[in-house]
Amino acid sequence: MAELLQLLTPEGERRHHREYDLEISAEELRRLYRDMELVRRLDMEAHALQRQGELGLWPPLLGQEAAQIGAGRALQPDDYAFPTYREHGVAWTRGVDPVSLLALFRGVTNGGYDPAAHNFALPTIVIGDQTLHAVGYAMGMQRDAGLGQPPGHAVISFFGDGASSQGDVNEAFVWASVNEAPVVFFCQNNQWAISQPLSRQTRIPLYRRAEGFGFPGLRVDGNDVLAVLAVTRRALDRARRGEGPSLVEAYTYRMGAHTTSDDPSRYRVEAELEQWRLKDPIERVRAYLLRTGAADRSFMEEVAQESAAFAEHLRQSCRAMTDPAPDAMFTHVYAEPHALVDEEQRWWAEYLGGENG
Amino acid sequence: MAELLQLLTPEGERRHHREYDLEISAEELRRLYRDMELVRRLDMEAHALQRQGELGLWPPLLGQEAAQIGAGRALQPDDYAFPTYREHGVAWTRGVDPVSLLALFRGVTNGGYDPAAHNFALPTIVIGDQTLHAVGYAMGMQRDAGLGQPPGHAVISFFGDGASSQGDVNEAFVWASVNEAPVVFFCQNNQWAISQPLSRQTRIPLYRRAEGFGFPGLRVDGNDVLAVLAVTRRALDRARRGEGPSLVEAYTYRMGAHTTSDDPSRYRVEAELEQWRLKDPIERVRAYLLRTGAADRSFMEEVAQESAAFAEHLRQSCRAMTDPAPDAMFTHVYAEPHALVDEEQRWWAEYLGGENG
Amino acid sequence: MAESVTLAAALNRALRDCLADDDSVLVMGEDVGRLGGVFRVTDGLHADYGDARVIDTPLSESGIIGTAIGLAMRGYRPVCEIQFDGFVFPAFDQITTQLAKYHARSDGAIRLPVTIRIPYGGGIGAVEHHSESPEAYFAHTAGLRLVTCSQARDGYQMLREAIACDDPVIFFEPKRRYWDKAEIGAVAEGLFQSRVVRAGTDVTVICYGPTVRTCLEAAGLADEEDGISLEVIDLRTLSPLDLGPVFESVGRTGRAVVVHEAPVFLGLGAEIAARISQECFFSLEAPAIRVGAPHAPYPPSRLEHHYLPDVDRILDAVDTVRGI
Amino acid sequence: MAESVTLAAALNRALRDCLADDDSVLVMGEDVGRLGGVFRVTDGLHADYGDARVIDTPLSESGIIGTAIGLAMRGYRPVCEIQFDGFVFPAFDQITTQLAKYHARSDGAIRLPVTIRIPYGGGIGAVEHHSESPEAYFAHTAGLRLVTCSQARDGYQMLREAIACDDPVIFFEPKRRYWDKAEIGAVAEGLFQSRVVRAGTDVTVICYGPTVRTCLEAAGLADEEDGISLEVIDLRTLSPLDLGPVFESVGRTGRAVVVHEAPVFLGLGAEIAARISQECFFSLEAPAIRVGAPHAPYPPSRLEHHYLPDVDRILDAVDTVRGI
Ligand SMILES: Cc1ncc(C[n+]2csc(CCOP(=O)(O)OP(=O)(O)O)c2C)c(N)n1
Ligand SMILES: Cc1ncc(C[n+]2csc(CCOP(=O)(O)OP(=O)(O)O)c2C)c(N)n1
Ligand SMILES: [Mg+2]
Ligand SMILES: [Mg+2]
Repeated sequence: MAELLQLLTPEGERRHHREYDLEISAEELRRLYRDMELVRRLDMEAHALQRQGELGLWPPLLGQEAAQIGAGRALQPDDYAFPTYREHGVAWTRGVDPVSLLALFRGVTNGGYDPAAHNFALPTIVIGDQTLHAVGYAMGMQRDAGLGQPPGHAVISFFGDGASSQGDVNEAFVWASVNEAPVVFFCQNNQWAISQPLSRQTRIPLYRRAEGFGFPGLRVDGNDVLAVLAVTRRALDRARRGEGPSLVEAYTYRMGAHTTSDDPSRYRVEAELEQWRLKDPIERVRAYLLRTGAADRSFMEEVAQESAAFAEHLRQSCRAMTDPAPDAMFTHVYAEPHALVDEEQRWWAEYLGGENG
Repeated sequence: MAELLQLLTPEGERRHHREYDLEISAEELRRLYRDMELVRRLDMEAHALQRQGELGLWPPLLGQEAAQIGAGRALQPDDYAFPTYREHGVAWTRGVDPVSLLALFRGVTNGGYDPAAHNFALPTIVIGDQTLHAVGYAMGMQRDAGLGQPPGHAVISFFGDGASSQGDVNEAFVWASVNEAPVVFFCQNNQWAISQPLSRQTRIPLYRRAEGFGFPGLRVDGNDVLAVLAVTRRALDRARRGEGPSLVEAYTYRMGAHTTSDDPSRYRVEAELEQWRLKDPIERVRAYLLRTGAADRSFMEEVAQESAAFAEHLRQSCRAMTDPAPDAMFTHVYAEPHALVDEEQRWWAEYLGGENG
Repeated sequence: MAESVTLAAALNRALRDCLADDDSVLVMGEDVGRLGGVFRVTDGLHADYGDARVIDTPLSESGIIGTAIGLAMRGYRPVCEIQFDGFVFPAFDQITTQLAKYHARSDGAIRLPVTIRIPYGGGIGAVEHHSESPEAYFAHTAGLRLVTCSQARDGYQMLREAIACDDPVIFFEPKRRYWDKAEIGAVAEGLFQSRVVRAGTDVTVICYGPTVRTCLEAAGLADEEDGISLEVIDLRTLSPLDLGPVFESVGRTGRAVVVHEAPVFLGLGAEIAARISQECFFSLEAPAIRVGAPHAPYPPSRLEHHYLPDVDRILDAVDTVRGI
Repeated sequence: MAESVTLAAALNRALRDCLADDDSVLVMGEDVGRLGGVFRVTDGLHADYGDARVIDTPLSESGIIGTAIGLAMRGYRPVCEIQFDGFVFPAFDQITTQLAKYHARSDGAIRLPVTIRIPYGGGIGAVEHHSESPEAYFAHTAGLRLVTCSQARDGYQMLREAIACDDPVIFFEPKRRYWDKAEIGAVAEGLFQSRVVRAGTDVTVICYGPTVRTCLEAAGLADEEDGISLEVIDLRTLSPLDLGPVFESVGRTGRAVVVHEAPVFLGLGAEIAARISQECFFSLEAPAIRVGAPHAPYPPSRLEHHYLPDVDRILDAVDTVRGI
């Protein structure tokens, strides 16, 4: 297997890397720990709410907390991120209200928040499509700064190992490369695309795909939040300086089912999970914090309490959500008035009025 | 620029290459010369016929004779080739009647020959689509032989430098790689996609695209018929042995307009052509044949006469072509009876009958 | 040998029998192997037929159809699964410009017996892109055949016929009916033809796929509650359409309601209504009415019951054509 | 300042004026730069506005629309050129699942003012895939607006309005009319509305884009030769349709013929005929008839004159609705 860039071992020991080292304060470390704890809690609660019938579906991020928090915390406010449907952790770092993610998977909205308010696009369900949006957005940043100038900001596009087989993702690589667009392609290789193992999508490590398109690719331990943070920061800086795109492959594992509708027992073995449990992204940070004294038990306690309160808040907010009015399906089909939609909207209103009355 | 594999210099001197050398008889050499002369003549005549209004359009192959004849002659009868719209030279090597190519560009058919009779698919105009057909066909060969067995035959898929940006072409790379399909991707990099220079499609040499997908890629002097023949043979053999796909980038130049509707003077300079004229694919073979005595002037004379007769035949056959009956637009929409098509066909027949009568 | 099974099981049986009867048949798609497909329609096929016949593909729909075309050129009969209706669009180019046209392009020399299975329609509380009804896009495309079943009995027979057909066939599976049970086994007559599934005298209700059951429920209610007799026709074939029975029926009833989940604007109902007004001009008592989705994207699932045609909207339309 | 120019020149002028008036407008596509597009509609724009505003793209249609979406999210107004009608399909997924739906998905937060220019239709003796009329696919897709012009005067104004529109607009350009001349400059009233282009009393002929001229020729002939008075309506907007003038006209004539190049089966004519039979039920003397292409792929160019609606087939349909 290709060399895995790592700054924090599963045992919580700090590793150093000449090229990619990271200066990080105790406070920052605690923050990363808290982020990961809370998004894992969000994931657990959402999962439970789905089981209770409060959500229609939930795609768990369990196991991918370090990849998402590391990447998300590498972003600056003016950068822009394009997620798939699993980036709950990144959404958290962008200040998106977790309740709006529940709203989407509850089926009360297909979006749930204003992307412009968070520089965070809406979840994209059609595999790969968002990578081209990301490149276009980055081309816009280039034009804002003036072609040839350092754009100063960067875009990050998330996608999965399975998505690497989609034409659009590879077209995004072409466009980013020839335009030297300020974009970081962040692939969470969680080893599975529903039931398809990585071997169905590629014969060589995914980070090497970038070579064929003329920009750098790098594989990082996706369960090591420090390594992910360091590598993604570097890639974003490079983009901001106008040096073009790069690909980061965060090597991780989907610990849960693909979604709450999936049954992984049909296609993968428990043993594989056992191995990966030993590489848990949060445990290693906890161990490191305690050993180095960057945090003590009381801090862990605080976070645990915050997490419990957070969970309660999520449950209540989710249950409190009301269904949208039927009208909602018409209101935003077009930005400007539209004869047919208006006509149909009137008909529906009358019809429902008649029914209910 | 990347090292260019060459076995015959523009001056007609033989180069040797440890890995890719070629044993070739005088007779084979003369045949390659004749092939190139005749397809160039075909191209000239088709071009003239278009100017005379006999054809609606013609995409010239001028300058790409070596790439196409070298690749085409590397094929065995049971191999299968998938062309674009410019592979007149390859069609020639597959025994396709050149008149049927004229028929297509005259507008009397959208096909013109039976692919199965030549193991040569129909020209594909939608850029890139044929590369996936090629991989599927190769997957069929694998199944015929039994998975894991050497397929024994191979597929070659032609495409252009511009096509390398299409999603389908990159998906074809993914599928070929993960299936170890017996397919050779043969890219004629003629430097242009209509008015777009190579730099619009990639920042690095195209042959390197293959690395990113996990199979070998190689750049060869596309104006050197011997090098193209040697390299393509090797790639095909590899595929036949079950060792998987490879990419051959034939580095050449589109000496003519994109098609007879195009005006290259709007986007490229004469100087570029001048350079490439010195690298003419046929001249170097002529020089080599004469210097080594593998052929004499009388042979060249014969070919010239054959070429003149061939041209006359093309002109006559083209002018003699009659338009298809209106009925033709209905006959092959479906393989099995179809109520709507039958109904419309009857209506048209009656209507035209009424009109003409 | 009649036996009651779910639609999903019936389709699984059809695939299994086709794999057994014809070595050239292949099953391919995302997660169709070990997982057995997200709806389990290909359950167990990989275990019995292996990688050569049951192909788990890369995540690329254009690749699925593009390679299926190549496999068909080599003599195979690929049965492709598109995981959900909303994910067929990356393959749209291969389907419309290649699969649909290659036979005509080759003047009949090349046949492409490719079957594309698409679970379609809404009503399962899914997230975006999992409840689409894209049939009209393909019906407008010459060179393709479109069929859809409404229950297990037809499902088994029609899928077998689709796979046996030498033309490309898109086989639309009403996903919210996958778990409905019906008897299969007896050869259903008149496949690839529309069929009167409930005889009636007052109004002709034309439907297909997932809405057939809804229309039958409406017919039952109309009969019980108001003594109105609806004739319900299950189209089954969407391209070409088999409108003979429809014209015959409307000739008697003089009133027609066309029902589908897809948006009304340029949905199949447009073609059907246009043909009815043409063929039944003098027997029509009222213009044919279309019941379907509005010109809006599929809404979040909590709203889908408003978006989808239900018994009430169908009966409302029945009242309208009856001039009430 | 009225002045007679070709449609191609009028569109070029519209693009140029939009680039000048609004810095957020971008022109992008294959060969739109130095070459000026294969039809020269973007001629000279790159010379004046450079790489930042006029973008020669890689050969990838999905990439063109996908990046245009991203550029629009960043505040730009991309005007994308798809080189020929037959090459829009690789972009079908981005258009139908992203461009059309993003505004609704974001509950109105995100607007995507993307214009997609597509030269469409046949009659130029081209090879396969260069003569398609794919408008019905997009008309059935909620979230998109479709317009098409029939001559230079509308072309200039409508393209400017399309680019100014905050919704995604597909702008269909009748390529065989690119060289027709008309006066531009005067602001054409009632854009994005259908318009009666020739008043008449006997039969209403509904058309758009390339067939408008054909229908006007037919109307001239019908008048001269048989004294039949055809009212010709240029739809101009295909989604939404503006059928008010059509209903008004058919209310008077009682007879309607719908003409387009696309196949009749589920073509726009289906929706129009269905709506006419619904709205004009009691004034119709005969069912509306559709004149278009058969359910067959676009034929080799030597046959296209049989495939395309011409004056004779239009007049034949006129006879039919007149009961002759
Ligand atoms: C175009 C498309 N095809 C199929 C699907 C169904 N689908 C949803 S997720 C998924 C697997 C994605 O795998 P990967 O890209 O590795 O992301 P992950 O789910 O592992 O995070 C598939 C096939 C889809 N959403 N879009
Ligand atoms: C999908 C698609 N988009 C656009 C076109 C129009 N077009 C025809 S040839 C061509 C350029 C192709 O360039 P390249 O792949 O390098 O092949 P070459 O013509 O140089 O042989 C383009 C853009 C097309 N045929 N198909
Ligand atoms: Mg994955
Ligand atoms: Mg080229």
